[in-house]
Amino acid sequence: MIMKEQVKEKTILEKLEDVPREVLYGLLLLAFIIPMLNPIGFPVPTSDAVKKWYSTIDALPKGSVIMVDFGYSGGGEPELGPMAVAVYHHIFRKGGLKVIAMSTSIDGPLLWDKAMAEVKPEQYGAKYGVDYLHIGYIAGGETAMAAVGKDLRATTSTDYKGSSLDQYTVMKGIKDAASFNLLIVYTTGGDQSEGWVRQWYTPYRIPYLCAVLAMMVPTMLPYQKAGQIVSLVSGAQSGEMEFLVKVPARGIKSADVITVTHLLVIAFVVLGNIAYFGKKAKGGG
Amino acid sequence: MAADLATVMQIWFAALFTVWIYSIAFRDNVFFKFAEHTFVGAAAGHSLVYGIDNVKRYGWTPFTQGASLYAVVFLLGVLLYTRYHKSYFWISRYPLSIMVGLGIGLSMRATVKAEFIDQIISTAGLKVLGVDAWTGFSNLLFIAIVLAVVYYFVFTFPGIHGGRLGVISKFARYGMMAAFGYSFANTVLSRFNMIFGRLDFLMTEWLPLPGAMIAMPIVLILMVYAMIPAENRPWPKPT
Amino acid sequence: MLVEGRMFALGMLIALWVLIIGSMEMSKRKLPTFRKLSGLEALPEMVGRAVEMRRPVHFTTGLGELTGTVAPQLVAGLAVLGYVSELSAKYGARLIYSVYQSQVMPLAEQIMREAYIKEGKIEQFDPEYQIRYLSGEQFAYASAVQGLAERERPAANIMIGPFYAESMLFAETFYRIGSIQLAGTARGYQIPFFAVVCDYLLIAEEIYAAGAYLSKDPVQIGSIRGQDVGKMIALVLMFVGVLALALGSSDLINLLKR
Amino acid sequence: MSLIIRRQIPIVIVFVTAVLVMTDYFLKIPGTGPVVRDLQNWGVILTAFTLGYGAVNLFYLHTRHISRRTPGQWPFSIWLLLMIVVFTVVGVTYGATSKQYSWMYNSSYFALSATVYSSLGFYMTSGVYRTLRPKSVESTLLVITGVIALMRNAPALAVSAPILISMDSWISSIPTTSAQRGIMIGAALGAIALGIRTMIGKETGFLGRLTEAEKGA
Repeated sequence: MIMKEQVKEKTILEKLEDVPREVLYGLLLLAFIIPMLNPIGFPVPTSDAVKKWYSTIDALPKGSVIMVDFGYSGGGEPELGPMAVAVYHHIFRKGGLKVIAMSTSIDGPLLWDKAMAEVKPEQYGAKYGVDYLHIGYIAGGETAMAAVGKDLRATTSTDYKGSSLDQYTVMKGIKDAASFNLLIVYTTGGDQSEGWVRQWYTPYRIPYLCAVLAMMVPTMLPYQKAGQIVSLVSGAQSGEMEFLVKVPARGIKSADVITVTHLLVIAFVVLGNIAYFGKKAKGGG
Repeated sequence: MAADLATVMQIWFAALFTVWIYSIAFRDNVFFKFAEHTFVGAAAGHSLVYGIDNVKRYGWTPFTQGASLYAVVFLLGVLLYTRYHKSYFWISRYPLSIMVGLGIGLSMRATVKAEFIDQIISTAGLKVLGVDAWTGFSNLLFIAIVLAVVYYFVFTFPGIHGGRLGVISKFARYGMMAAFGYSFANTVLSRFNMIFGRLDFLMTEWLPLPGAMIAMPIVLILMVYAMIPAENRPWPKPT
Repeated sequence: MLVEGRMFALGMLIALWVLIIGSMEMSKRKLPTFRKLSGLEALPEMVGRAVEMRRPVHFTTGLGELTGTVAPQLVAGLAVLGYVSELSAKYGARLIYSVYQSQVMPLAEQIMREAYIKEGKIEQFDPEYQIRYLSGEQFAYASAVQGLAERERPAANIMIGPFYAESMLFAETFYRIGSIQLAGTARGYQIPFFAVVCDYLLIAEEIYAAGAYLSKDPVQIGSIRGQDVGKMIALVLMFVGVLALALGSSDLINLLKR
Repeated sequence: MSLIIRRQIPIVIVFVTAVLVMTDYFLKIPGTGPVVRDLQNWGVILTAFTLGYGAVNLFYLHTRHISRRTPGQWPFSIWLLLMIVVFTVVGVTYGATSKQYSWMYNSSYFALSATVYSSLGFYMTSGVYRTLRPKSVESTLLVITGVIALMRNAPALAVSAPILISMDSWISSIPTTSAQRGIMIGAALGAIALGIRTMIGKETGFLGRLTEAEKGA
C-alpha cells in the first residue's frame, strides 16, 4: 500500500516538473486577460524615486529650459510611453517652462507624435514652437549628445519636420548644453542612458532625470548613488507618476494585470520548487 | 470617412502582426515567418529612411546655405559603402576611422571621470561612523561589496586569491548573485509590461472593431493549423 | 589651460595609459600568471561527461559582429572555442558549434582545425557536422539552436560571447534536456539569466580574462594586467578614503574632485 | 606602401581624432573647440550614412535566396525586400514624419517590434518555473532577492505589505548598487584599455575585412 502511494506521488511530482510550456504560457495569458476583462482597481504605491522626480520638475523656476531625450524604441513604448505622457502633462500644467525634445532612437519622432496626441498640449494652452519643440532624431548616439551639448544650432538648423528653427520663439537664447536647466531622458538603450551621464552630466553638470526599462534600472543605480542622476525611475512606475500628476491612464490600468501575473509567477516559483525538491527527496530518500 | 478607414486598417494590420508574432511562443509556423520577415524588412527600411532624413537635415541643409565643407562629408559618407567592394573595401576605413576616433575620444575622456573617479569618490564618501547603527551597517556592507567585487576582477595576481583570501572572492560572488536576483525580477516586470501593452491594444482597439470578434477565432484556427507539421496536414499536400 | 574639476581625471587617464602600454610591453617578455577561473576549470569534466554519455558538446558565441563594439566578447568566445576543441579532440567528444555570423565561419574552422591537429586527431575533425551556420537573424537563430538542442541532446552546453534576449531561451532549453552548462557574457542585462540557470558562470570581465589566458596573446594579457593595477589603485583610493573620512579628513576626496 | 595607405593611416586618423577630442575637453586650447565641434557634426552625418548598411546587407543576402530559389525561404525574401523598398519610397517621397509614413510605421514596424520584445516574457515565465532553484548558497541568495523583488513589483502586494517596499529598496540600494558599482569600475577600465589598444593599432576589429597583405602579416 505504502509503496504504491509513493510511486503515484512521484509521478505527479515528475509531471509537475515537466509541465509543457504551452500550459505555462496559457496560464500566463489567462492571468493577463482575466484582470483586463474584470478590472479590480488595485492601488499603486508611490516610491521615493518617483516623488523626487516629480518634485524636481515642480521646483523648476519659471522660464527654465528642459532638454528631453525621447529615446525609446517601439519595443519599450508600452513601458516608457505612459511615463513620458504623464510627465508632459505635469510640465504643461505647471506652465512657464520650455521643453526641447530630441531623439537618440530612430523611433523617437513618430513615438513623440503618438505621445503628443495623447497629451493634447493645447488643453494647457501650450503651443508648438512657443512652449515646446522636437528637433528630431539625431544619429550617432554619444556623438550626437556631445554635438548638441557643444553647439545645438551648429548640429541642426531645423526641427523634426524640417522647418527652420529661427522661426520658433522657444529657441530664442538656446545655444548649447549650458542653456538648459534640466535633462530628462526616456530610453530603452543602455548606451544612451549612460551616454547622457558621460556627455552631459560629466562636462556640464546638468541635473539629469532618467527613466529606463525596469530591467535596466540595476545597471544605472551606481550613477544615482553617485549623484550623477537626480532620480532614476523605471517605466513600470508610470502608474505612480500618473497618480501624482492625477491623470490616470495606461500605467495605473496595468497595476491589476501586473499584480495578478506576478502572483502567478510567484506561484510558479513555489510549485516548481515543490516539484523539484519533492522529486529529489523521493529519489534520494 | 477615408481617414477612419485608414485607422481601421492600421489597427487590423497591427493586430494580425501581434497575434502572428506571439504564435512562435507555441510553435514555428508560416504566419510567424511572414511577420518576422516583415519586421526585418521594415526595420531596415525604417533606418534607411531616417538615415536619409538625417543626411538631408544635418548635411544637405547647411551645405545649401553655404557650408561647402560638407561636400567632403558627403564624399566620406559615400566612401563608407566601398566596404562592399571586393578590392577597394579598405577605402571605407578612412571615414570609419574618423567615427571610431570620435567614439573613443568621447568615451574615454568621460569614462575615466563618470565611471571610475566619480564612483570612487561616492564610495569613499560613505560614512560608517557618526550615523545610526543601521545606516552604518548598510554603508559598511556597501563598501565591502564594492571592494570585494573590484578585487574579484583582479586576474593576474593569483597570490591575492589564494588560501584564506579566497573568502573575499566568495563574498563578492554572493554580492553579485543578490544583485542578479534583483535584476532578474525587474526583467520579468519589464517584459510583462510589454505584453500588457500589446494585449491592451488588442482588447481595447482591435476587438471592439466590427468583425474582429468573428475574425479572431478564424485567425487562431488558421495559425494552429499552420503549426501542424506539413506531412501531417490533410491539405495542402507537401510537394 | 588645465580645466578645474578635470585635472585629476586627466592625470588618471595618463597614468592608465602608461600602465596599460607598459604592461603590454612587459608581457611580451614574460606572461603574467592568472588566478583560477572556476568556469574554465569545469570544462574538462564537462567534455568528459559528454563522452561518457555519448552525447555531443554544444558551443555558441552568441550574436554580434567581429567589427562592432562587442567584437572583443566574440574574440574571447572564439579563444574558449579553441580550448574546447582541444579537449574534445583529446577525449573524443563530438563538438558542435552553432554559428550566427557567417564571417566567423572560416575563422572558427581554422581555430578548430588547429586544435585537432595539435592533439593529433585531425581525422576526427568533421567541419560539415561540427560547424553549423544556423541563421543570421536573431530569433531564427534562437529557434534553430533550440531545435538542435532537442534533436541532438548535447550533454554539455558552452555559451561565451555577446548574448542578447535569446540568453534565457538557450539556458532554459539546455537545462530542460539535462545539459551541464557554462555561460559567460559581458552584456550586463543577460548575466542574471545565465546566473539563474547555468551550472558554471563567467561574470562580465571574466570572459576577457578567460580569452586572454587561453590565447596567450601578450597584448590582451598585458592589457588585463594593466587594468588589474588600475583596479588596485581604485581599491586603495576607496579604502584610504573611507578610513580618512572616518578619521574626519576629506582631503583625499577633495583631491579626487580636482 | 599599400599597408601604410590601407592600414597605418586609418589608425593614425583614429589616434589623432581621439587625442583632439580629449585635448579639447581637458585643456581647452584655443582653436580646438570649433574643430571638435565640426568633427562631431561630421560624426553625426557619417553615422546617418551607415544607417543604410542594414538594407544593403539584406539585399545581398536575400537576392541570393531568390536567385537560388531556396526552398521555403525565397517567397519570404521577396516580401522582405519589397518591405524595404516600400518603406524607403514612402518615407522619402512623403517625408519621415508624414501621415502616410506614420500610418505604415504604426501598422507594421511599431506593432511588430513591440510584440517581438514582449514575447520574451513568455519564455521567462517557463524559465522561472523550471530554473529558479536554491541549489547552493549563491543561487539561494539569487532566489531570495529575486522573489522579494517579484513580490514588491506586484503593486497590490506592495501596498498591502509595505515592508516589501523597504526590503526591496534596501536590496536595490545596498547589495545591487554596490555589486553593480564594482562591475562598473572594472568595465570602465576595460573600456579605457580597449580605447588605448585601438588608438595604438593593437585592436583592429573596426578595420573590417583584412587585405591579402594584412592576412600575410
